[in-house]
Amino acid sequence: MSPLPLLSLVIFAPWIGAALIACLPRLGAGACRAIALAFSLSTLALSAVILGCYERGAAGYQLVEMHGWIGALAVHYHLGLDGLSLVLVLLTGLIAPGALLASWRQPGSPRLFSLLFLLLQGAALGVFLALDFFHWFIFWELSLIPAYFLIRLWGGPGAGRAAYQFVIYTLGGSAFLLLGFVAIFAATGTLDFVELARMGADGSLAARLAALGGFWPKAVFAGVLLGFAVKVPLFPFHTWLPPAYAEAPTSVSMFLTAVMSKMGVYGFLRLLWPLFPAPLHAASPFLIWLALGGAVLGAFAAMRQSDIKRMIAYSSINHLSYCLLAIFAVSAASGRAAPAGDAAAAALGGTLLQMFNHGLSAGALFFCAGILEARAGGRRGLGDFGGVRTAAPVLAGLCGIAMFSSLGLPGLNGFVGEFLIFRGVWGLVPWAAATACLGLFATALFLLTFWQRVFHGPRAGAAAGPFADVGPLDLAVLVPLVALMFLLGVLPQLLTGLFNPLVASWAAHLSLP
Amino acid sequence: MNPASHLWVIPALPLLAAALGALTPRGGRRLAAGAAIAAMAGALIASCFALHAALAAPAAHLTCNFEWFRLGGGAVRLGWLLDPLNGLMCVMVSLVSLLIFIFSLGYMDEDENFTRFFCFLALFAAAMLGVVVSNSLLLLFVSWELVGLSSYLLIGFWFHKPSAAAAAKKAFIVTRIGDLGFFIGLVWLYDSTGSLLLYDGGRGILEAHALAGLAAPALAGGLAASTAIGLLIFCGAAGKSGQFPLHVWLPDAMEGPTPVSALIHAATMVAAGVFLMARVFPLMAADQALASAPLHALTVVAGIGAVTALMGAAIAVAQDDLKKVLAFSTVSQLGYMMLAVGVGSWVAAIFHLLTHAFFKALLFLGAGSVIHATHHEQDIRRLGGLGGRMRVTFATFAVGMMALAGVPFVFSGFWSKESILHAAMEWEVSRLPLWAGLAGVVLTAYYMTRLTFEVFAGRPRSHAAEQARESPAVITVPLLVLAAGAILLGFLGTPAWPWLQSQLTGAAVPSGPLIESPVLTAVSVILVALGLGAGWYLYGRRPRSDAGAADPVAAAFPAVFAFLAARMKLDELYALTVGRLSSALSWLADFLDRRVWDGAIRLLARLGELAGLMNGEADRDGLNAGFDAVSEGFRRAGRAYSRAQSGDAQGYLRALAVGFVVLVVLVLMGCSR
Amino acid sequence: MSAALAIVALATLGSAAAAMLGRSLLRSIFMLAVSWAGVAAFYMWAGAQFVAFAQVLIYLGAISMVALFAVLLTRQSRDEASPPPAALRRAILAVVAAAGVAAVLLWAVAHSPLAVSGSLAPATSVRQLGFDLMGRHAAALLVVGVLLTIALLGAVVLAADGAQERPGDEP
Amino acid sequence: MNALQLCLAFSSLLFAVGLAGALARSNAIIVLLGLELMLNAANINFIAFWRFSPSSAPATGVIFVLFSIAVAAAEAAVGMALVIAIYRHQKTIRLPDATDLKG
Repeated sequence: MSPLPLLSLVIFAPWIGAALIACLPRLGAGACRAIALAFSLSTLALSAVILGCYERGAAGYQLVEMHGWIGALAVHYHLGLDGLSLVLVLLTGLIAPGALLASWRQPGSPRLFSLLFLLLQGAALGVFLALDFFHWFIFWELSLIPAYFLIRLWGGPGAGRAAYQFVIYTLGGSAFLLLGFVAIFAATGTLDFVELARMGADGSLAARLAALGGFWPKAVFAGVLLGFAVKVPLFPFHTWLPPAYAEAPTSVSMFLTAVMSKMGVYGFLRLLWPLFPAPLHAASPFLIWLALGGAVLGAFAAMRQSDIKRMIAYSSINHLSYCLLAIFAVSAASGRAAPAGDAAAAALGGTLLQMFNHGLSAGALFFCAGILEARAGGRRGLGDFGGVRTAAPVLAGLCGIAMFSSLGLPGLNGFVGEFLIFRGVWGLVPWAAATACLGLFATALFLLTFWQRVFHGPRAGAAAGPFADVGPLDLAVLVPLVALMFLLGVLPQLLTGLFNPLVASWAAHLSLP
Repeated sequence: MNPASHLWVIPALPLLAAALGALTPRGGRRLAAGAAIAAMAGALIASCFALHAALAAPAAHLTCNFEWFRLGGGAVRLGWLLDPLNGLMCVMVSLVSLLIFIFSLGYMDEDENFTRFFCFLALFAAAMLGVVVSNSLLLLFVSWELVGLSSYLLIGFWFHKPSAAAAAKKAFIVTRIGDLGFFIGLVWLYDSTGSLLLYDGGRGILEAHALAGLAAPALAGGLAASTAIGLLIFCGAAGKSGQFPLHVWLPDAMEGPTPVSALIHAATMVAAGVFLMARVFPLMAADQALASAPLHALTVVAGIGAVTALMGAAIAVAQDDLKKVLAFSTVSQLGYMMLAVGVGSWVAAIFHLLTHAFFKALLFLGAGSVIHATHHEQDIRRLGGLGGRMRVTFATFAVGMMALAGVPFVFSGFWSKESILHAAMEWEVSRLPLWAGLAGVVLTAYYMTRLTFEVFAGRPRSHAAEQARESPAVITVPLLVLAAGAILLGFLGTPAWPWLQSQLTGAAVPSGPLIESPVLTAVSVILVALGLGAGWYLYGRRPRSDAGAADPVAAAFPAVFAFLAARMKLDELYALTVGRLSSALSWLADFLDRRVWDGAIRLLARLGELAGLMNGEADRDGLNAGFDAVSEGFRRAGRAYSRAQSGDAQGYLRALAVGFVVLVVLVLMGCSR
Repeated sequence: MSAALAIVALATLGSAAAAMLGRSLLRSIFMLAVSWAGVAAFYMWAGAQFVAFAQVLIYLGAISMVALFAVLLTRQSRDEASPPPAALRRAILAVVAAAGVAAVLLWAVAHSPLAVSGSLAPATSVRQLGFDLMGRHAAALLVVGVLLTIALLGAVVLAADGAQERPGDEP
Repeated sequence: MNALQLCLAFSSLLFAVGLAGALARSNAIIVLLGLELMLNAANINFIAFWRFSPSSAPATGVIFVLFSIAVAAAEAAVGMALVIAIYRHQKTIRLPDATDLKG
């Protein structure tokens, strides 16, 4: 065990920042922002430290912190980090400061904003690191509250409604999740993920749940599935997402799409799949259809949006559906006589890469949309712009790179993940991969249409008058993201090296109990 | 020392120049252009060395493979490959690129985004060279898409023109359709062989072991996996190389600056599909051994090639835009190359690819010179009489025209086209490609004659044409170099001295008589003469007098001419099918989202509200639109119930208390009775 | 022992009645606090120290404070007095209803065969209580925790500025 | 009357007082507090039954009361927030005036 509780520090450093801001009521706006940025950057700094002591060859949890907490409930304060968590912590560390910078010039009280934002960041990190359902669920729910207020108080004209929808929908989902886990606790007496995963792997979890009554194993599985499906979101539980992402302020949209949508995928990988291998296997032929629905219809729905942010929101649905497609395909194939280990490793590795890459590209796209919105005085329809590339060539270039990364252009980061996902899914469920290609086509179509209407052509709409190019602040956010897109497009091993042992061990244990 | 291990230098040089160009501010014209040209020159020199090394051992496939990243238990590997095919392509691409870069110095001189232009050009050259030298289909695909990207950027270079922006998008989308097929083929291939390396010491996908596995009749109907994979990869090639039915983007791509048209949409990028087919030819031909298979991949390739060759030539006959004629001529010539691959002679395809690269680049640059001189006048009806004003341009253009038309013995196009026709004649499956090829020959000669007479003969038919003057040396020198290439290159592969063929196949090809099949050659020479004669008869004898005069063919056959001029209405067909379909699908997805999924959730909420209504919790907002019709009845019922609801909370509480007492008393009375 | 109970009961009831009758809101709240303290004393008497502690903490500490805040925040409210006839009618109806309920309840209490076992208070240590809460009743505890969270959220939402309520639908 | 019945009588009276207050007064805050009194009366019942129950081993009554208090706290918080919301809309907290939900 590490002498320094690094993981606790990662989680609580943003909360310390939030407490600091809360305790210093006389802080000026600038000081608030600076403190928030500093504490937000702490995640990045600490993950650099973690990278230093991270054992790359190991598949299991590292830097584990485990203390007894509530003895009677068998609850332990249990934190741990593996490749999956590490990738997501890194992503959070990258996106959160960028999102804060995006809010730099935003009107309204910076104090409350920074406070809520740091709370949100800490809660998200907690979700990625906690290994006991008790505090994991606390983090999971706590992330909703600041997100709600951030959307509600700083969002666009429809923000109130969108935020309600967002919170009610996700709360509804997590209520089922909670009930499912209460039943699991009643059956097994533990809430520890590691312990539960062990039980899930050898089938004793299902047996114990069945002992409660024949209907329980299915009901619990359905409840947990629903909780995560809403969060990701899985088609057709996604209707809360476009309004929430579109109405939220830019910074929050960035964080929501880059980090919070990953919480759902993380739940699928960390909980649903290990705990319920058999029910997931049984349900996956159906779930594959849903994931395909998200991938294809999400992309086609994006084509019809006239609001730039709604369009990017739909593209998020499309991208995350690929992750889910890969997970379901692996699950559908597990337990076959000849488990296709290579294909499964590719699909899962692609999923992790895609999670990170989508965070980068969608975050950057939302940031660009925010710039456009700010320049146009709050308008963000596709028809409100024209010829922005003439007026703001640097913005056009950076936004173009983010766009091409999002549509999976080889050489940029998005391609590697999509290639691996398709390669894996093809090996497991070929027809699904072929169908999902429609989504790739539609993605190219709507992103290029967006690009053509907003950036090309003669200057029109909001870009007809004076239209400032990116400033140093915008560059400070976009340039690192874009640089990472290039870097990870050429050297994906920087990321795959972190989780490869984990993926290999997943792919090696595909048998069903 | 393995020469292949240094091969990465060739694409890396222009890539560096592109990066430099991207970071150069607008003012740094000399820096960006200088870097790009220097990088191209370096790449040319390196390519020459590479070709030299490759020719030393033509049969060996020199490879340098390396691990990209580890995944699970395995690893994804990439690599470089050097053989005569690569070497020749490298030299051709870098030489043509270098010439066109120099040409662009003059042509793009007045453009304010000059640095950006060279950045994109260098990016393109890097990607194209990457396609050529990669030993892994994955790396090839990466470069392939980057080629598509730079094509997109360059077609849309004048992005403030809506037509250019639309053309760029169309090009990207249409080629992407093909690329998705390629992508699936790639993924399939990877899944069934576990590797994407072309040559890997016996384990590569183009080597006997993998091919034997792929060629087994594994699919429904006795098809081999290699047939399906080959056809999927051909989708990518067809998209890039403008094969029917994915050719529609290529004519629109002429919205880009002329050097771009010359470099990308005539000489190099569009030939990448042919190169790809030649590269993976063992895979494409793997199913030939399977006599029982209902379909062979190459048969489809030959068929598509023949259709494209004939269709492109036919449409070119009726175009009025200088560059559009050349564009459809490119489509047609690419069809010839595919036809050659399809009938099994990829060597002939590559031979034609190399000669075509030179004479088509020459023709486009000549057109560019005309366009530059006439201040962007591209309508051939409004040109004319430039032969006397622009002598160098005229002479070199005539060389290119005759090479393309296949004027015998002197020009390179003749030799390469003869080898294709010869291969088509020897194909056992069908004679149709040969007939299509021969029909294409007469059309090609005819439309090129028409073009030349319209542009250079007669008298100027517009002010711009009257003012035209010969272009500066920076433009004419590349023309002269290319013209020399367009003549000389043919002698590398004549049947009497089949140097190219021996090098490409890696086995000595015996030299035969200069004319392999006299009958075929005689027929094609007669056809060329017929085409030239017809062109002269219609357009050269009495040149057009003014821009408004009707085309003689249009006057004779207005319906046919209009149909061809409208490009056989294929764009409209696409708009009606693919366009409609995708917009219908997007409408459906959006509708599902807004009405059905969201509606389902709202319905749940409304049901809750209805229950509330029944209990008297009248909702002031009532029910939203969309459910009004259903809910009106409930609403009325609720209204009736809600009379009892005064809204006075205390009243309710009081009623509760009284009710409780009354209930208890009633129960007690019931008990005591 | 019954005497102690009687005193506590009388004090509780008396202060509760005073609270319900008083004109001044502040005084009402104060009297209610006294009454709640009486209930706490009753719990002490019954041997449920922990509950008494919770009662003091939550009712005296939290709810009375919340009520106080509510009173202070709604100071500007129009005068409490209703038009006399209406107020009088309501008061009479209220007393009748309450008296009816009380009569029914008291009658039930008096006529039920309620056996009393052991005059000793059952021993329940806080430790045991904790085990019970975290063990057998863990699920309920979780649910209550969530309920409290949501109630808190709801309270904040309700009390937050309602100016931007109900904007137009999305386009 | 034994001790249990005394306790129950006490709680009944407390309930009645709370009810009377909730019915008679027009001030929403007092109404809410009356409700709290009624809840307290119910809690007294729990404790009384627990105290005098034949099997005194499980602490169910106590635990129930604890949960009840928690729920009461939630209810009070939401209730007071409602009062404030009503006040903001109508500038009054008189319940007889808050009849927007009238059918």
